[in-house]
Amino acid sequence: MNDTTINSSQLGANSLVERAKRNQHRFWAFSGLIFLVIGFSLASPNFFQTSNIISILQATSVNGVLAIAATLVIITAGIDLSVGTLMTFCAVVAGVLLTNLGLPMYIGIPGALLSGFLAGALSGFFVAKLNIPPFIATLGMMLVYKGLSLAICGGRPIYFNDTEGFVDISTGSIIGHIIPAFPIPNGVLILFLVAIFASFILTRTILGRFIFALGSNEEALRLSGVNTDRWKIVVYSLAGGICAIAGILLASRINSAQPAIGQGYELDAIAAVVIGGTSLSGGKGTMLGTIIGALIISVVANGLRILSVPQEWQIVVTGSIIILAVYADQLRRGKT
Amino acid sequence: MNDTTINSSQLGANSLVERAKRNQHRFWAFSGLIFLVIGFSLASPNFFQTSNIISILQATSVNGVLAIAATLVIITAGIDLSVGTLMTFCAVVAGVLLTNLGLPMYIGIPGALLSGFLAGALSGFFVAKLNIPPFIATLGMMLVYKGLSLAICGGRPIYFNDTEGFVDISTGSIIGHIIPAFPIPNGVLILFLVAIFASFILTRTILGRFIFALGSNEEALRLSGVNTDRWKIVVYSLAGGICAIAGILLASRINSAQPAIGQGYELDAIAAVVIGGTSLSGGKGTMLGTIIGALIISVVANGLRILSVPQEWQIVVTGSIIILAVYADQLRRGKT
Amino acid sequence: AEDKPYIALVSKGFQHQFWQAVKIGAEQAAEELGAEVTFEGPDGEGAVDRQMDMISAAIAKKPTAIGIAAIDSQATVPLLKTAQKDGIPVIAFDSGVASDIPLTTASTDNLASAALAADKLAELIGGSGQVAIVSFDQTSQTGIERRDGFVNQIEAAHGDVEIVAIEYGGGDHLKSAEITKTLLQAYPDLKGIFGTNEGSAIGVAIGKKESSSDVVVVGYDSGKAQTDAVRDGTIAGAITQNPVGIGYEVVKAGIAASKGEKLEPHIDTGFYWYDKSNIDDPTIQAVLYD
Amino acid sequence: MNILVDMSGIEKHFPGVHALKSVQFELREGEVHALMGENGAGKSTLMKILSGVYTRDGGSVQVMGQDVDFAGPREAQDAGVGIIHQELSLMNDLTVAQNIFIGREPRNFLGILDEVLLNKNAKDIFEKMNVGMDVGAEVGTMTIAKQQMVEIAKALSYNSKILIMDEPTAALNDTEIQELFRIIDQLKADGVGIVYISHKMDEIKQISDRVTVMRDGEFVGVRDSKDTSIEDIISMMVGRDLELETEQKPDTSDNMTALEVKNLNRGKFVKNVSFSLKKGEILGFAGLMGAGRTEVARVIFGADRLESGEIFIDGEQKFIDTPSKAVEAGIGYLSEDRKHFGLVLGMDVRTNISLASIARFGSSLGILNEAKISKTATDFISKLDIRTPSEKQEVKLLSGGNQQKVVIAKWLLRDCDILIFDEPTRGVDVGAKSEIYKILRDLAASGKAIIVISSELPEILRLSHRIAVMCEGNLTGFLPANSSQEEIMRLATATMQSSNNKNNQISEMSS
Ligand SMILES: Nc1ncnc2c1ncn2[C@@H]1O[C@H](COP(=O)(O)OP(=O)(O)OP(=O)(O)O)[C@@H](O)[C@H]1O
Ligand SMILES: Nc1ncnc2c1ncn2[C@@H]1O[C@H](COP(=O)(O)OP(=O)(O)OP(=O)(O)O)[C@@H](O)[C@H]1O
Ligand SMILES: [Mg+2]
Ligand SMILES: [Mg+2]
Repeated sequence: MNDTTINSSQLGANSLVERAKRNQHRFWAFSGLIFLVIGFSLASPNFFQTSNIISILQATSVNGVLAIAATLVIITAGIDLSVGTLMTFCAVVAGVLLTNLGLPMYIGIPGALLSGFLAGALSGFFVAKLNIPPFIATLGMMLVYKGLSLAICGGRPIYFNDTEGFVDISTGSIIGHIIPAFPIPNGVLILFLVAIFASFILTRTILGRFIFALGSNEEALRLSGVNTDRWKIVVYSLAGGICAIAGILLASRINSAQPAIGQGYELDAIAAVVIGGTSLSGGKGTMLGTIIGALIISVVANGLRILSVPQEWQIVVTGSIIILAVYADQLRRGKT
Repeated sequence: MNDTTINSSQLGANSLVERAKRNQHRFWAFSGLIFLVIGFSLASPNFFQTSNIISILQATSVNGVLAIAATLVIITAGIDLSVGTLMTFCAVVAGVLLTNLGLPMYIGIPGALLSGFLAGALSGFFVAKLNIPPFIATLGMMLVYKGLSLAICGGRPIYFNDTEGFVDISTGSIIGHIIPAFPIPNGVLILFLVAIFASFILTRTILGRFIFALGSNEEALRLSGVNTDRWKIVVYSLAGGICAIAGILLASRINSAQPAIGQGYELDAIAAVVIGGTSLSGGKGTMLGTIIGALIISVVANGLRILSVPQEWQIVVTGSIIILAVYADQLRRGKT
Repeated sequence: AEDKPYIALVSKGFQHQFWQAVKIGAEQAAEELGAEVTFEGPDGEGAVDRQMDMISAAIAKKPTAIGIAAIDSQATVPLLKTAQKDGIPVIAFDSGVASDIPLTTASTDNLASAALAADKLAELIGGSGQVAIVSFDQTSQTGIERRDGFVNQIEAAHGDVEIVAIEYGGGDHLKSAEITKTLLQAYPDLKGIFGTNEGSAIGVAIGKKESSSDVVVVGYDSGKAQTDAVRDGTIAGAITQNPVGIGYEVVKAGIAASKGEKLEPHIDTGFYWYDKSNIDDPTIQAVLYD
Repeated sequence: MNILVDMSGIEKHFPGVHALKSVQFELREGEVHALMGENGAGKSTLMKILSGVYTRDGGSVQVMGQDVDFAGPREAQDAGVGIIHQELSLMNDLTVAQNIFIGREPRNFLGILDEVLLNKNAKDIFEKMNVGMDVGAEVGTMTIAKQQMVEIAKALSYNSKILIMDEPTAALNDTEIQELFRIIDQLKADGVGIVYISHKMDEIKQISDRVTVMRDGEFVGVRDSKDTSIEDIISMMVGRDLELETEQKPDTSDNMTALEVKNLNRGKFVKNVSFSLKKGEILGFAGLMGAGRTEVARVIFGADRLESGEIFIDGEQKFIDTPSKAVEAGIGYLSEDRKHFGLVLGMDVRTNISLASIARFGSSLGILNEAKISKTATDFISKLDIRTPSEKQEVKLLSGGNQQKVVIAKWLLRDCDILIFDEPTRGVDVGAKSEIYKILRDLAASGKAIIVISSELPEILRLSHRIAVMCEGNLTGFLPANSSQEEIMRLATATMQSSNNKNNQISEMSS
């Protein structure tokens, strides 16, 4: 069995290389982030200061949570264009429950989360049962949630002035109570909790295993006797629930449900996902990567503003960074 | 060779059925359109009137041309999110050439078209040579063109008041000169000419053959000795050139290059493509379908307005129609 | 419904609260005058061609009169000619059209109102120091006029005040808040910020609060969040136009025009400065919306 | 005799794999040169270098006396080298004729495609091959066998002086194979040199003039076919002798019935199919390509929807419309296309093995016990002798035979009572094949009810306790284990006229 031994040692080496590469990927995205932070810090003394770092983190919170939702769907080789308007829709639902109906937070917030789950389940149903490509199903739902949000609100925002403590959900700081030097807002804390939760789901649970398998080879999974339709619906529901969390973070931060916001956020979220190394063709991805991707976007936006780069050039630079990040990733994987 | 003969007759039947199905598809999309037109005509006497029909056609012209560009790319299993902002960018280039530099139309218009080609070639280069997924490459370029347009214009529109005849490109009516009862604007005429041209490319030229082959099995095409990279760049360039046509149509219609327009148009264009039965997974598609898809979108928008449906519900209905159209398509193909 | 007069309004925007307030004013007038109104506007920034499609559809409905807030003052002129040919009176609102077709224009003087904001901000910061603008977009007529009105007035009348940054947040609260926080970071000596519409102003207020800064904020428009912020001092004061009044006047003018009545060429719907001290005055209360 | 190809000292590295180590290969004019070796030996890689798909890292290639260094497939084609790839590489949305002439379309003087001439040229090729084909049909709608014929026609259309065939018969039935061999003879007579890669030993003996054997990326030797026995070739390939064990087939007629299906119908490929399967029995399904065997299996497994019919498991009627229900009912199906339907190639061995039984490794909250998964996977790796460095290896890096064993492990772990193996040894080398046979026999001996679908008659005859034959969607009859190939072929080509006999045979068998 001479040949086998040789083969397997080769393969062993292979897999080590693979693993190194995989870690290297995160390492690279992370180095990119560090590089940007150092660059901006050198360019302006105003950049690397506790308050600004906290601002950057806070600016990441909503987009980061949306990107987490998008990551789950993208790993299944799907895509979710509705994350932005669904976020708004859930914020509006929270507004209706808390303000218009005057219900307490312990009903209003779970209610909003539930609406996110159900909305996600509907997209999942379209994708799994009606066989509608995710791009189309979620493009359609993006418009539906947008219209519904406007219709429910009658065009005006719903304010949360009557719900005590609502603004603290995102802007209060539990950490600041403990370590006053780092008044990291709860919104950021929630982002990291959601990321850890999603990462746990991805790597340690049956659902996570199936998310990767759906993205790698859905038919093989189905022929293994797994009810792929049902699991797909579960994934989209979970993503919907996470969008609802983003909706509550947003609403709490601006103390209102603004029906006009939301469209366009999906592109930022998807950009964060791909900068973080998750492939749009599915089967691969990490939450850590997505968080790094979201941070890169925020750091670039913040840094360029601090350097007073005109806004039109900020847009150009952001577009270029998206392309560059993915190109660097391709280079590393040796695909070019 | 008994079985072979039998099989091949089966296959013959099979392929006839296939062909019928393909035609049936267009037939269905077309009936959907007719159905909508009849419905709206019954619902409001103001709908089916020459002037309104012409408005609908004119409203289709820009989106229709963009959808044609998107169709070419989507059949190769790619996607182009930059069509909207590239259109604007080309309009701005036309503005710079014609108004700022005061060049004559026979230089300004080819110049704008050339800028579209080159910009498309750049996206094609990213996709083909740098192996960046089309979604990312064109998402990045979408932002780059947007930023550049704003930067070039300095934030203000460029007007074409000094270029005589520029507004006639889209709003004049050659047909109206011949048949005064049907003053169909030139923009609509150009849409149909572009569609016929693109359809010819798709069905009668080697480029068209390769477009379908790229979307069906790129690797097989490469193994057949075809330089797939080069042809991909050609496809994206052609799409870019067609976006430039859309840019000129738009600029001529509004007599100005408005740097802020563009983002969001890509979604309408892609929606037209998929409503028209082109699959996002590539390999299949027709220009006739795309034109019907674009008309459906315009008819729905116009019809709902004529019926004074509140705008938020218009958005909901449009979203639902996108999902429904694709679902109906799936049903027909027996995929559900 | 055939006999009821029908006024079709096509605005520049649709989702934002300012436009919704115009819509409310229009609906009030319609109710009082026994008319029907529809209200539409493109939801993307500067979507000139989309707005033209909306105007076409509005004309196809053969309304009694049509009200238009043109995104681009030139592009809509051919359509207005069609309306004129069909005998449909055209009323402009919010900003003018480069044509004599509109029988009247109901609008706020954006340049003058922004100049007032500049005076107030300069006064509030003691006549000298750095200030910044957070605007909603750089291409719309209103956006340009509010920015330029402010800038020109500062340059003309307040030599010691320096405008260090002009940023655009799309009127999105969150984006405007992020911009504000970054500005405060980049310019530690920043004394004042002008938020040029409702979303921008609220965003600036959020950014100020989150940065625990004491920068002076001057806003524009109203809405509950902004009036609250004025009350609690986060926003020192704001310019308000009278959007409800604009909507009301357009419908009223449209009906009057359809009856052949003569109209003034311009209906100035006015603007006001409000702050903590006068926010509860009846004149101010009448033009605030939430 | 002229030497067409002379490759020597060929080296090729892939990331982490030294795929070719100083390999030599020679092809003469008018010969069929078989290239043999186990899965992963490097055969396809060597031929991809010859045909310009890969560039070599070292060594020299001479084609017709000229040193060549092809930069792409096009240059190889121009130099007279054509190849039929192992993996079908066709464009499904294009027609047969469009596929054959892709990149070489006839055009008129304006550069516009001449579709009529294109179809005519394609038709000519199939006429020369003596194969009926609708050249205007979309390739994606055709059977794998037909698609393979298109690949062959495409390669022939280049009029290459050197033609490489990488497992051209893996999806062909006997008649089609004989037709291919006839074409090969014709090409030989025209002086074309043919490289022929196959895992089917009998074919090598039948058509090849010389055999080159490779093992583990190295050149082992070259022999004249007529002087070499199959056993010799095999031992060169695997580096040891393989004993062909014979086995006494048990009598299972008194066993309990595990599965019974009655009057299954779906489209034109499953027509009134009824049969029953006993515990401990291996029922072989024979038939020509496209006879509908896979369709029957998929319908029973719920992968495709049943139009009518009844399915009984252990005497109890079950309604199965999804694979998950089939698995719950105790049926496992190993697809003929393991790469697309059997495995998640990008995931590791342990995940693939646990995929059908994952619930067993999860807590009530769905949290996985990774240690248990790894342990179970390692157990199966040693039990089935799966050659992999660890249970964490990505499945796509394993050779075909070992991949097949991973699929088997997945279903063994699921512990289904009824297992349907569809082409279990397709593309699997001779060593792994006999190991898979042993696994199947052991499973039957442990009381599992097994269906084996195979297009290789020797395999059917060797494994089955009883043989069912299908033709055009009909089950045309059952045969005992000791039947001859001729008897099977008669039923496999039986047309509808013999449906009366069929009924008789069925009642005969079940009585
Ligand atoms: N593109 C590639 N990247 C990495 N490794 C590869 C690649 N192609 C082949 N290999 C590896 O090279 C070795 C030889 O593979 P090759 O396909 O030539 O084998 P083969 O003899 O044709 O086997 P089979 O009989 O299964 O077709 C294997 O270890 C395989 O995993
Ligand atoms: N999912 C499907 N959609 C359309 N046609 C199919 C599908 N599956 C199988 N077919 C067709 O059904 C026919 C019967 O094929 P099937 O695979 O059942 O035959 P088989 O006897 O198993 O032969 P093979 O050895 O090719 O698997 C073939 O013509 C095949 O192309
Ligand atoms: Mg091979
Ligand atoms: Mg089969």
